Amino acid sequence: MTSMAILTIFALSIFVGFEVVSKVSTTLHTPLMSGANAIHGIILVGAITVADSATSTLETTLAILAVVLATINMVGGFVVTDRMLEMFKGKPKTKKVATEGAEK
Amino acid sequence: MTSMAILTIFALSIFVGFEVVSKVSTTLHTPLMSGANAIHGIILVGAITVADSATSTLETTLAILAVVLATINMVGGFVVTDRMLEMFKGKPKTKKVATEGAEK
Amino acid sequence: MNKNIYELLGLLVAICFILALKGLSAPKSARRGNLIGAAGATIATVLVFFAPFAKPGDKHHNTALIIGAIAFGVLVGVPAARKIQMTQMPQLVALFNGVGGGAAALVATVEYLNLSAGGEKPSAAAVVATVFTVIVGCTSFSGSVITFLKLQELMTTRPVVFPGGRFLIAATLAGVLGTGGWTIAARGNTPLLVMGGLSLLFGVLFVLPVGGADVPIVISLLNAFTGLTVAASGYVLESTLLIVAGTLVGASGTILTRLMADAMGRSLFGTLFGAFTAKPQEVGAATEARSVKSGSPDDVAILLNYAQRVVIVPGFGLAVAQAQHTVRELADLLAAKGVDVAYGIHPVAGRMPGHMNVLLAEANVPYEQLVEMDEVNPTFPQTDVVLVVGANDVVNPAAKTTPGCPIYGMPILDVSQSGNVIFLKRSMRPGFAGIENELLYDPKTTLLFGDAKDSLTKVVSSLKAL
Amino acid sequence: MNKNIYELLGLLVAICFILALKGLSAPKSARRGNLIGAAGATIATVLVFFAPFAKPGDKHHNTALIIGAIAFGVLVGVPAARKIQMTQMPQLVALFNGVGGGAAALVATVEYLNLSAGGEKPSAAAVVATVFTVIVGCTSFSGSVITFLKLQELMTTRPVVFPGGRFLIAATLAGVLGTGGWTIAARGNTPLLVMGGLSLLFGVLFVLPVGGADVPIVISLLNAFTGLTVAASGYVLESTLLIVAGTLVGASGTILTRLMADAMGRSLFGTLFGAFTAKPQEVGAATEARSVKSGSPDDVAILLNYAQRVVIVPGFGLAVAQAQHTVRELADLLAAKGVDVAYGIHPVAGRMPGHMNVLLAEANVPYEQLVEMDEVNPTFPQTDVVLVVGANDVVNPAAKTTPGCPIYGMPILDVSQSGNVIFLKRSMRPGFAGIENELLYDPKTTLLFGDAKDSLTKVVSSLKAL
Ligand SMILES: NC(=O)c1ccc[n+]([C@@H]2O[C@H](COP(=O)([O-])OP(=O)(O)OC[C@H]3O[C@@H](n4cnc5c(N)ncnc54)[C@H](OP(=O)(O)O)[C@@H]3O)[C@@H](O)[C@H]2O)c1
Ligand SMILES: NC(=O)c1ccc[n+]([C@@H]2O[C@H](COP(=O)([O-])OP(=O)(O)OC[C@H]3O[C@@H](n4cnc5c(N)ncnc54)[C@H](OP(=O)(O)O)[C@@H]3O)[C@@H](O)[C@H]2O)c1
Repeated sequence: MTSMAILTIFALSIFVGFEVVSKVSTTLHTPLMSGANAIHGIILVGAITVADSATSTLETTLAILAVVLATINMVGGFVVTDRMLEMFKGKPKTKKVATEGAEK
Repeated sequence: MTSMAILTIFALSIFVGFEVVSKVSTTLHTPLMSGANAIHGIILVGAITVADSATSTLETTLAILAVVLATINMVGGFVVTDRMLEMFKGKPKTKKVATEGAEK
Repeated sequence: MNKNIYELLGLLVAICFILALKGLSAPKSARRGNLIGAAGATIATVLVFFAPFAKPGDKHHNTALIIGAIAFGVLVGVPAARKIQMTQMPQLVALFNGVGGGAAALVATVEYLNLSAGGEKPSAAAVVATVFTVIVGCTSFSGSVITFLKLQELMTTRPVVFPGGRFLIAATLAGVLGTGGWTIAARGNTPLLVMGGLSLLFGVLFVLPVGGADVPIVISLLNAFTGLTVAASGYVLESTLLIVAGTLVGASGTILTRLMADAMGRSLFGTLFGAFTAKPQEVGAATEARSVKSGSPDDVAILLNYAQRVVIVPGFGLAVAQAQHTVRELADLLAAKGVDVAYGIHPVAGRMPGHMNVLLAEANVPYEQLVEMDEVNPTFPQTDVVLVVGANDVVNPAAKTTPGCPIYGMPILDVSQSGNVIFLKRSMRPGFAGIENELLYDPKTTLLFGDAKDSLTKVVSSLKAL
Repeated sequence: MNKNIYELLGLLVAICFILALKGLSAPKSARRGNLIGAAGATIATVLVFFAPFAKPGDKHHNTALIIGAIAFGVLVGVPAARKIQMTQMPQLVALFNGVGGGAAALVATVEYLNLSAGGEKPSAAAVVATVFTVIVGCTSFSGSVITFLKLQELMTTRPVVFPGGRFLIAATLAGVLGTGGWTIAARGNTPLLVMGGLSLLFGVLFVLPVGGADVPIVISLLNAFTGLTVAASGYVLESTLLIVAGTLVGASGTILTRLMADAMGRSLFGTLFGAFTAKPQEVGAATEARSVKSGSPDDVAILLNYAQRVVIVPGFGLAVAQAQHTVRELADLLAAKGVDVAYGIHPVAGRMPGHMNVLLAEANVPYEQLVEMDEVNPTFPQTDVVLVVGANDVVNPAAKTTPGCPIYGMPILDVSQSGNVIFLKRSMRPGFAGIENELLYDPKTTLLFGDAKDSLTKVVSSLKAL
């Protein structure tokens, strides 16, 4: 891939990244941060790639460490985000109990 | 440029295009359409490119016609969009005259 | 010019276009956005003269001709854009879009001829892209011309449907696709030209059955299509800028088309495939027999004079009569008399979205007096008089009450909630959608027949005399 | 696997990530968005085992080890994410982010070692990208560890500032950049390792002077940085997927950082360069001498019992005391007695945005009772009792009245407008920002000292006895 292509892809991705989150509500700041954090766990793919071609012990050790860290980042990130969002989930709405013990 | 790069650029541009206009208010529909219309006048660049390398009379004629049409699209498009938007411009606001002839 | 610098500048132009679209989607930045786009386009145009050659030893051809052609294009385009009346802008945009599509089709054709002449075999993907560009570009060109004719009322705005029309369209489409396949397989010039011709025909047939009300949606759709042809040309010419710019327009145009269709309460699908499903319709027999209450300018002036709150509902007729200045004069006069005046703006009043805003802005109507539909609707019960100036469909209760009528489901300005409704129009003819308006027969409605500007002028002088 | 298919699937994964971020920005689609992201990541991980080889004849190494490492990572990451308490989520996210940055730095290092070992000279651009990745990845790693320690309160949450600190940071930064230049020029392994070490130190020094309140902003910033390192690794490894995904996170993270800083009324610039400008501060002398009115659970119960409308303002103390279920019990009890109850939610109450929403959702508090700041503020004058449960800064009038104090300018819940204010807290200690709250001394304020959960339990039983 030419460097121009890479640069173009980079520039377009910046715009997509900006636009896609620019209207998020405060409530979702933390889940969004956490989700984005999980997404950069995709470095796992890079870690596997380098581990897959590593031959010396030093390289292998470092690469395998990278795989472990990246996995934690990715898997943990998605799980914790899901847990946060699960709590937001609008349960089958309980009606506002504003009048005298109607639900008692 | 590889076809993967082109495909990636294409996909990202779609997202940018979608996201960037998705929250436009009704009032701006027409100027936005008109502005987007002017932007595709950039085919002028393509027209100039083919005209620049055209040698036969047929090719030259068609290419020059393309240059004319593309120029009309591009220049006319931006000018007419600007004219529309000029009308929206919030002039130095006249206060709402709701009480008895205060401004007379 | 160094290739890297050239391409970097191309990327910069692409970014300008993104910023332009972004700017255009918010009122505050819209004008700046348009200027950024224009700046980008200018840079790109100047730049292309310094483009590095694909093959060493290439040289420039036709430079003088090209510059002449650009100058000619400017001389045609700028005055057209400058002089056009507000009411005619939509058709001008349609025309500009059409020529853009035509240009894209021509560019792809020339490149195709060029490659075949040079004895090179273009790649399969490039041929497919060429075929796509020519088909869609030609369709967009001829389709836009028809929308222009419709909007300019050089032909009827009603859906044009004739017996066997559906069949003819389907056959043409099949022909287009067939010749497309032929071109891809045989790669000759003849199939390409036949295909172009059939595509032009298809564009005409595609737009003919579209009713005038749906025309802006079709323009927007053709606009998106033209964007895609530009992207395809970019693929053939190996220009990242064209790919990005074209795709941007294609994507944003598609979204915009949907948003517009939503705002008008139309189904996009119905609009698009109307051509295939439309059946000849009988024009409904006029029911002129019922009685209406018509008034004189004096009657109207009196009604207005003693009102606490007046809402003016402008529509397409205001634009036709060019009565925006007169209506403002009336509003100022009423305000000076202590009447609370507002304009109720329906999003699709007139013939393009935002039409009324543009028109009233031209007459310097203060922004605060322009009240959008959602905000003005709840105030009608407290409104004494609604003055409907050349609007019809946007206040037609049929949108609520008559399932199946063309505007059913479109939100309307609920003027019947107010104390009195005054209609300024020239006749009992229906509005754009061609349907009867029950409100004209309502006992609280007064009709003041005549050109809106004349009528308003008379009302103003009666009011001054009071 | 065929290279084209492999790359197409990579593009698909990139699109999943875009859709994930898009989904995560709207409440309705957030969870689905996260799942789409997880699906994309899973596809990518499985896929990479079938990646076509760069050079023909290459073979797989360490497959068993890699799978083992992934399994180990899952075994560490999932339980950590599952078992963590709500209150500790921010620090877990920080930690996850840190390990991600560490992984990126390691990947770049290994690839660098690999190329030098193979005798290949990596391109200048690749070396620059490697240097960038290692510097930012290491900074992100050590910085995140410090934020973790701060949030976990394993170290002080106050800004850590020491004499000469500014100087030390500047020197470290100079060292990092210097060794970076050295690495690019000399391309040895030693400069790279020294650079990595200095970057780790820089990360620590960078985060130490950040006050606890700004920590989430810093986490978000480091998150964006890690995204960029992933993009840079993608450049080195020639993976479009990593480039797109990393850039997406970098861009959205930057925007998010700014949005968060805005929501907390903090200046991003101040937060970032705090390290360079922070001066040692004296801790303000406590002014314990003034009198406050403290009450018993019975007093509070009576106040609540005879109120028409009660607003509960939860804060970080509610999370600490894990009192969300008890507070709900109280609210239900009051509602059953006919009192109009709502929760007033400040956007930055607690230690992460949305903290209170999450916490109260855990206790099944009905959505309708959660009222956002802008909506609840106008209702305080009609509110009889405000029950402040472990909140402090978010109701501190100093944000309005004391220019120069750390929270000046932050919008607050204006509880002083209501009839009575009850504070549930353990002591007279200030809140997160470390500043005195005048409202505690206000005559209409009643303090109920003690752990929030204990106090609430007592109030509930008194209320039942009434
Ligand atoms: N805004 C958009 O984007 C857009 C685009 C395309 C279509 N449309 C459609 O256009 C329609 C807009 O509704 P509308 O209420 O504004 O207009 P309308 O329904 O077309 O009604 C216009 C009315 O103005 C009257 N009129 C025309 N010229 C006049 C003159 N010189 N003086 C006085 N009255 C005059 C006409 O009656 P007489 O002939 O009896 O005078 C007609 O009743 C809707 O159906 C909408 O869907 C809108
Ligand atoms: N939400 C975010 O994103 C975020 C992130 C970082 C920082 N911040 C900052 O955090 C602050 C949030 O304000 P806030 O009002 O929620 O919290 P706060 O100002 O930190 O006040 C918390 C209060 O809870 C009390 N408390 C602690 N544990 C308790 C317990 N077990 N039982 C009863 N009371 C207890 C504390 O007083 P005692 O010690 O006397 O009990 C303290 O006054 C703001 O300054 C905000 O800028 C927010």
